[in-house]
Amino acid sequence: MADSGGNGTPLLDQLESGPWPSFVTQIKEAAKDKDECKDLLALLERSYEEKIGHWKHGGIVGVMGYGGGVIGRYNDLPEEFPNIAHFHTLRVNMPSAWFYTSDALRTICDIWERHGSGLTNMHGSTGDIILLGTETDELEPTFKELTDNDFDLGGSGSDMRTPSCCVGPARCEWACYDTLNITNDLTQAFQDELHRPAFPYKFKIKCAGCPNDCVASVARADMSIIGTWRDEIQIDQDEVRAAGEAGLDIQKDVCMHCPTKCIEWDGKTLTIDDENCVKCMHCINAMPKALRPGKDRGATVLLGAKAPIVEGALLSSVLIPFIKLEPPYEELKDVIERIWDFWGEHGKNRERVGELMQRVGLGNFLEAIEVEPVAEMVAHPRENPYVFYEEYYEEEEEGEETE
Amino acid sequence: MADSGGNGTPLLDQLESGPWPSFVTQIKEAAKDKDECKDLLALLERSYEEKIGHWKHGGIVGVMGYGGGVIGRYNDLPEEFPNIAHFHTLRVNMPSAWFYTSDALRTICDIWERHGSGLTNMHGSTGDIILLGTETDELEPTFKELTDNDFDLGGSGSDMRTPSCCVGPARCEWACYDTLNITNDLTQAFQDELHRPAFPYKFKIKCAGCPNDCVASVARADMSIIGTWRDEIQIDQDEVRAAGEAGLDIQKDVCMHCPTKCIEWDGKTLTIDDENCVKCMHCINAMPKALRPGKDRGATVLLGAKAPIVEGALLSSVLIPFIKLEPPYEELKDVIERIWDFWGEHGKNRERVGELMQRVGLGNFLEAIEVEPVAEMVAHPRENPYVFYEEYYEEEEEGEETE
Amino acid sequence: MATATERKTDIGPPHYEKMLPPVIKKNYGKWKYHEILNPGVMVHVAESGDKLFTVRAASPRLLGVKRIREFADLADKYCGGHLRFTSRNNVEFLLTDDSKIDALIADLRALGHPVGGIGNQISNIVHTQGWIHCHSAATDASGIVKAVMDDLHEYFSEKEVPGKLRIALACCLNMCGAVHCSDIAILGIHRRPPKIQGGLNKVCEIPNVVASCPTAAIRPTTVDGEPSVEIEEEGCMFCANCFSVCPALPMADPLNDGVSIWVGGKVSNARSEPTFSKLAIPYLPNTPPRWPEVVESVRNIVEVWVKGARKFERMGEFIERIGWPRFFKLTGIEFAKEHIDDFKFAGLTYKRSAQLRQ
Amino acid sequence: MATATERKTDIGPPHYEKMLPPVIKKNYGKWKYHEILNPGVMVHVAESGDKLFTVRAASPRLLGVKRIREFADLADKYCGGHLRFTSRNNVEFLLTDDSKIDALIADLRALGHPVGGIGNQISNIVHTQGWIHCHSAATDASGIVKAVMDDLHEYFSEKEVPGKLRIALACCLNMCGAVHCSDIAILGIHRRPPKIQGGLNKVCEIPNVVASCPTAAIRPTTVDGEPSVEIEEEGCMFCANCFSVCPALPMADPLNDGVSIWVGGKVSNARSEPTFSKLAIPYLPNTPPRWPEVVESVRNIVEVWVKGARKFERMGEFIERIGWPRFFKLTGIEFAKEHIDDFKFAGLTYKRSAQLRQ
Ligand code: SRM
Ligand code: SRM
Ligand code: SRM
Ligand code: SRM
Ligand code: SF4
Ligand code: SF4
Ligand code: SF4
Ligand code: SF4
Ligand code: SF4
Ligand code: SF4
Ligand code: SF4
Ligand code: SF4
Repeated sequence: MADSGGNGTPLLDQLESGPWPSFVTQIKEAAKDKDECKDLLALLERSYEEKIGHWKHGGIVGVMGYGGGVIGRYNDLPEEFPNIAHFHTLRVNMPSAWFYTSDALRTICDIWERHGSGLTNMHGSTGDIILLGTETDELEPTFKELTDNDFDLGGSGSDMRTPSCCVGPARCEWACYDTLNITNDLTQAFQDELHRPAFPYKFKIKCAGCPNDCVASVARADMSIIGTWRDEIQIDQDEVRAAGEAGLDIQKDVCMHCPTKCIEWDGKTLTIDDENCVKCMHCINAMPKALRPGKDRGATVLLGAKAPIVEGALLSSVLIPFIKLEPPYEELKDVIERIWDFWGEHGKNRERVGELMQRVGLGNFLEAIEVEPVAEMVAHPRENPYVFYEEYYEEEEEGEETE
Repeated sequence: MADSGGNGTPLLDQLESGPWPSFVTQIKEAAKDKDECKDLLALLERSYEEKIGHWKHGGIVGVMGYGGGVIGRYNDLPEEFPNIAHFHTLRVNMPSAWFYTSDALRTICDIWERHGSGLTNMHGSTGDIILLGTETDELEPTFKELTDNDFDLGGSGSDMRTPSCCVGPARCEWACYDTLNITNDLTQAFQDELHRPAFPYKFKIKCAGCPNDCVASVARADMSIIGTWRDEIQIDQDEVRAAGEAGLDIQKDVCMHCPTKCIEWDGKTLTIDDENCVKCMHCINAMPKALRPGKDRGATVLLGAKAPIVEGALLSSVLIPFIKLEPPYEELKDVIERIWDFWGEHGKNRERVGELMQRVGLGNFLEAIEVEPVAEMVAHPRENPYVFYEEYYEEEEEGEETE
Repeated sequence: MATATERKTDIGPPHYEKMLPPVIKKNYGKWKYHEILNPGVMVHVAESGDKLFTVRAASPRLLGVKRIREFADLADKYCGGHLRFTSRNNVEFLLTDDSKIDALIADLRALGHPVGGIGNQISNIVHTQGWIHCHSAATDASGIVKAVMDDLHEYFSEKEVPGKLRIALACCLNMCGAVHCSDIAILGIHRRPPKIQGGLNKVCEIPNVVASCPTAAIRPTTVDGEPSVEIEEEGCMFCANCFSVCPALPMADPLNDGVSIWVGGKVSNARSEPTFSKLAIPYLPNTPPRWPEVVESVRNIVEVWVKGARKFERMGEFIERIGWPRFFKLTGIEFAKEHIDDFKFAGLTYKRSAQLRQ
Repeated sequence: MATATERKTDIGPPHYEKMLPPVIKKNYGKWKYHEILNPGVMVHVAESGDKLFTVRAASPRLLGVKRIREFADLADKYCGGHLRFTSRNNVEFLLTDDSKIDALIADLRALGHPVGGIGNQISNIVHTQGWIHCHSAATDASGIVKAVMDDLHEYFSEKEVPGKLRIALACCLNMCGAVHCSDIAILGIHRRPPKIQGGLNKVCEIPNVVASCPTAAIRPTTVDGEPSVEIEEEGCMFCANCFSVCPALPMADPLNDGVSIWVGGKVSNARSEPTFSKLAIPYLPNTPPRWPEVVESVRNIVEVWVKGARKFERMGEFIERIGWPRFFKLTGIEFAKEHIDDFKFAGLTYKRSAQLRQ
């Protein structure tokens, strides 16, 4: 097929065929009128030949007054690939839940065509619009045009990262709180923390409207906000029977999968022991027309997820079992700030909040951020007898406690 | 009530009333003609008054040529309690599964009446007959009479501890191997390891005839040998129905409790998917007349249990998923000796085998004792990406592996 | 009695076969099934059709020769001179003639030994030495066991409970009672850091003492000229390992020693896998001779389980089903900082999901 | 386009309400239920009775402005100018008129974007930068994703599978793709210790470098007069943390870099709690452009699951039910030393019970 990259790219060419949309085709398309994309294509072909990457550690580059939002990148063969000698990416904060008007998208395209490679990631793993590759001199102009058009940069480095959320109430019947609104609200409330790295390390917030966790918050966010409810699951018995008649094996495919076996089907009626329901969503997922979450809705707030580097991966753990989430979210914001204060003071460099919690001990951490310990925070109480009892009696003043 | 202790023991006296048999009554009885028991009673009363024990660290005492079997003990008020100034215990190796003839018991009693307090524990937690309290001078004479009468001492200190087992084939229909025979065989085979501490720390062996583990081996033995089978559970369908008619709710009380849900009851026939049966014993326990373990019986060998001091408690973990156990148990003895060799060479002082396994890594441990790794040894494969890949290619000799 | 003269060693224990009754020798490994006939009484039926009746009696474990001889006499009278002890320190009489069972039980009762503890009943408490013989004890063993079993005896000799319930006691963190896997565990604890004795360096190797502390709370120092150690008290979690290696660091302290209560452990593989006990009550005072607070707490936990558990459900299985928050609610025990693990693997005990009973 | 003059900062993202189609504004938070109509097509019905049709199309995530504009045109043509992207980087078109769905799908196909991935179908692969933009990559991201999805596309746009199956790829252990909780994870790995560059001390702080190694495999030393570091190779587990803090310790190595395959992770709370992925295949070579070994291995695992899993059962739930030994048997993957955890919490992954399928 045509080699629109300018250099021969026999290896990459093989990735243009096949049913799945090809990133190579995208780069080649862009390479038609962008020299940096020609070079990118050629450099990538080189990596495919040599089985090794050709990018170096990024230096500190960015826009005036911001510490984050740009990832500096330089290749290690600048003579051969001068047009991508520097090839920095901008992280542009996406609108909540990645909704766009066609005009908004075109605006981004126009700006990026003028100032950069014209290549993007829609979207990055954290959720940002990734504008993939430009020169240092173009950063400020790009930023100006973005802000002039209502867009701003997202996070990078040791700051609050761009919060993200699931589609939630915009399109999902299971949303237990307004994920889009809180995401936008927190992002706006913490602009300074987002743009000017001042934390020991990164801090991510992800908002899922229900326990299905469609933004993988429990695995990827330092603070995971997961919608839930505390009253009875709403049941439409007729629709349950309909689901059964439609071929769903309610006993096998629903009841047997219930983690606490608190749901029973006698062939006619579905009964749920809501007291033992752990709001896992399965029965609702299996019968969307018949079952709905309860009406007393809110969220569980969990803390501390991260990738493995370097002490091992963590999932978030329960901090607030249930909280009502209504604007302006003061209660939650207060907790967040108390966490940041303690972390800022006691966190080591490159120590995530989840690691700090474990290092100082959840009990001490809770004391520091003024949250009462409750049994919901643990899978089970301690198994080892090594309790740091904090007080003991002295002979002299029998009965009195001392530190 | 009468104070047969010689000293006033108002506190202990309160422990003579009530339906449960009283240890105080036992001591008082002995105190009638043993001064050391009078003193013991008085010292214990003192502890009850003061809420503190009065025993000191034990020194090294024992019988000639043995390093274990005796626990030295001295009280901290020798002037006041001269008759128990030293009050050592002997650990006498019990017969397998704690079976006795009345004569054997009387023999022990006669010996101990002559040479010690006349007080015992039937039995100690490891399984020994505990002869509770005598003087240093009496150790050797006691030992002589014991051996003259077919008894010998058990373990203490950093040696193999007295192996113990469940009642097994002697009285239990579920025994999957001969627990009494192997326990006696190993005890006899390793007399030197039992009597002369030469290990980094203690090593305990416990043999349970089936997964019910009636000697708590998985929690208390460095080597836990637990009977199991690998063919089909034997089912007597008539007896199953009978059990149902007798009032057992087979669906609820049996099937729903099955850990892998591999057992089904349709009201007439019980079917077991033996491939997914994990031999937990529950269904058999619930219907002893209807179900029996399979016929192809052997044991699972697990390694490493211990109490928490000081790195945390451990349960034993699978070393050999299935092994046939027939005298002379050569295969098992070889494994045990390979373990002891590696432990003896690489174990730190006071490091149990279970701790060593973790410190060097189960994979390396297996290599050292020449056992192939199998998936049965883990609950699940690793979750972290930190693999110590042991070989890599060098540019020069592409294709060749190097250490 | 034999009277050999030369010194015998390493002969090992007497062979078990010498101890087995004829009915067992005959049917060894050929038992077919068993049935529980009455509290503390069961029969094992062999493939041959032979029957072996077992009568299980309570024992304080600490027995004087007089009582043991009385047991031997009963064995002669009813069992052809055969008996055994169990892994929980009860005594079992083995009969072939069931007509003698009632008389045996009567004699045992007369001696003060209730019969029971078989099947779904609460059996004897595995326990340890305590103040009777150990230097390491933070509480007594036999006294608490006596008090608790006096209170629970009906569950041993009369009432049925949902499933097996194993209680164990250890008088210090060494856990000789292996309480770490019990339905209910009673554990003696210290709560005051070791008191450093003068002249420590005469009795102990200071480097060993320093090394013995898992939390590195012990540092070398000099006290009026003498080399000694100092202890950072906040760093002490009272494991007593330093005391184990150095007598000059006593931890026993009448004002602060006591017991903690643990629940939900098991060792059998039945239904759920073996698991450790978890902390229920961080501290109860030492109140000899009858430790009323401990007795009361254990009964409370037992009754919550008896009331709520499904058939065959062990304590831990019951709690797993209803959830820990509910267990604390039902027992009225307050969840506190002490319950939250802060040892090596602490993070793995945090609740890392949104699966909550709201 | 606006043309403000003064420099704006900290304005944050555009408000989402500006981006929502009227039907969503009207029924915001008032959706009643949804139904899956066809592969990649679902309808959400509001309490008002209004219907919102979603058509989900595959995306390579790396998009040029031309293609994005083409999407915008389609949005204008079919959706009143509205669309969105998903958390797995697919693009979703939002219609109120279902008669337009087929035409839209046809246009998307023409553009090369298959429609599917809703419900129990295999959706897009979350992935990362790889050789396209990151200095840390041990493999490429986009290339493997393209090759794997070319092979699995039928599961995206046609066939149903038992439940959700999430595949993710990360090109190094930093795991930007958050592969640590995926049904199937493809992870770029190094297998050769860092090669120490001359003049390291000019570029990096030696103490920081030494401190960066979690296994303490890096020690300071001097190489011909110059301060540098040495690495105890047996101690290296290739985390690349040293490289993150010091460019003079490159780890990328054509001969030894490759990928490992992980299975059984999930993040939803449905049925089972969220859990990490576990190691399935320790190493596969880097074989651009189409990584046939990786494609083949992923398909094999997918097919074992498709064949054996019950309805709604995720990969990890399926494996839990049949047991890990059986998973290795069915996939033909050999269990080896590498599978056994030897990191911090290793001991907790050992099988500590006798509950085994024999
Ligand atoms: C662009 C992006 C991957 C992508 O292609 O989508 C990305 C790219 C990088 N990540 Fe990431 N991470 C990206 C999302 C993530 C995620 C997923 C998420 O945020 O949901 C994770 C796992 C979750 C977490 O935060 O733990 C993630 C965990 C890391 C880590 C490990 C952090 C840790 O504590 O374990 C590093 C290493 C570091 O911080 O030094 C890292 C570092 C990096 C760096 C900056 C490389 C470096 O060491 O400097 C990468 C820059 C690549 C480049 O040149 O463009 N990236 N990174 C994602 C951000 C785009 C966006 O803003 O939307
Ligand atoms: C007598 C006995 C308790 C009883 O009343 O039954 C006992 C008594 C002592 N044990 Fe034990 N252990 C006894 C069974 C156990 C068990 C249970 C078992 O063996 O099934 C355990 C838990 C399982 C295990 O081995 O981990 C046990 C775990 C310990 C430990 C902790 C070991 C560890 O690695 O965690 C120590 C501390 C030590 O070894 O220094 C210990 C130390 C001791 C010492 C020697 C005290 C000491 O630190 O020197 C005690 C002597 C008390 C005395 O003066 O008589 N004892 N010890 C048991 C032995 C009797 C017998 O031989 O039958
Ligand atoms: C006599 C003894 C073995 C011995 O060599 O001494 C024994 C004997 C029997 N056990 Fe056991 N077990 C004995 C200690 C144990 C232990 C160990 C312990 O308690 O420290 C366990 C593990 C406990 C745990 O999991 O924490 C134990 C867990 C079982 C189980 C599993 C119960 C469960 O549901 O988890 C069964 C099955 C059953 O009861 O249906 C069982 C069943 C039996 C049967 C029915 C087996 C049989 O067919 O003969 C035996 C008599 C019934 C009964 O309930 O006691 N045996 N059994 C032990 C009596 C101790 C006592 O005096 O009470
Ligand atoms: C559009 C999206 C949210 C968004 O804001 O972008 C979304 C949308 C929906 N998800 Fe999701 N999920 C989305 C990512 C996720 C993720 C996150 C991820 O994959 O990284 C998860 C967690 C995956 C995991 O556990 O590893 C996720 C776990 C679920 C589940 C639970 C599935 C399970 O059995 O574990 C459901 C329930 C169901 O499918 O029955 C679900 C159900 C749904 C429903 C049916 C909710 C509704 O009523 O609208 C939505 C459309 C059906 C479908 O199958 O996609 N959604 N969903 C995401 C689409 C990604 C994609 O392009 O494929
Ligand atoms: S997380 Fe829940 S509310 Fe959000 S999109 Fe998924 S299913 Fe809907
Ligand atoms: S939501 Fe989950 S836990 Fe609750 S009833 Fe349904 S399946 Fe059971
Ligand atoms: S462990 Fe098994 S074989 Fe041994 S006594 Fe208990 S039930 Fe019987
Ligand atoms: S032994 Fe256990 S696992 Fe096997 S069928 Fe019976 S209950 Fe199920
Ligand atoms: S538990 Fe502690 S105090 Fe009790 S016997 Fe064992 S070592 Fe001694
Ligand atoms: S008791 Fe344990 S923690 Fe406290 S000082 Fe001694 S060794 Fe350290
Ligand atoms: S996973 Fe590693 S290589 Fe890939 S983008 Fe993230 S940091 Fe870079
Ligand atoms: S890669 Fe990791 S383990 Fe290896 S030397 Fe570098 S920091 Fe240490």
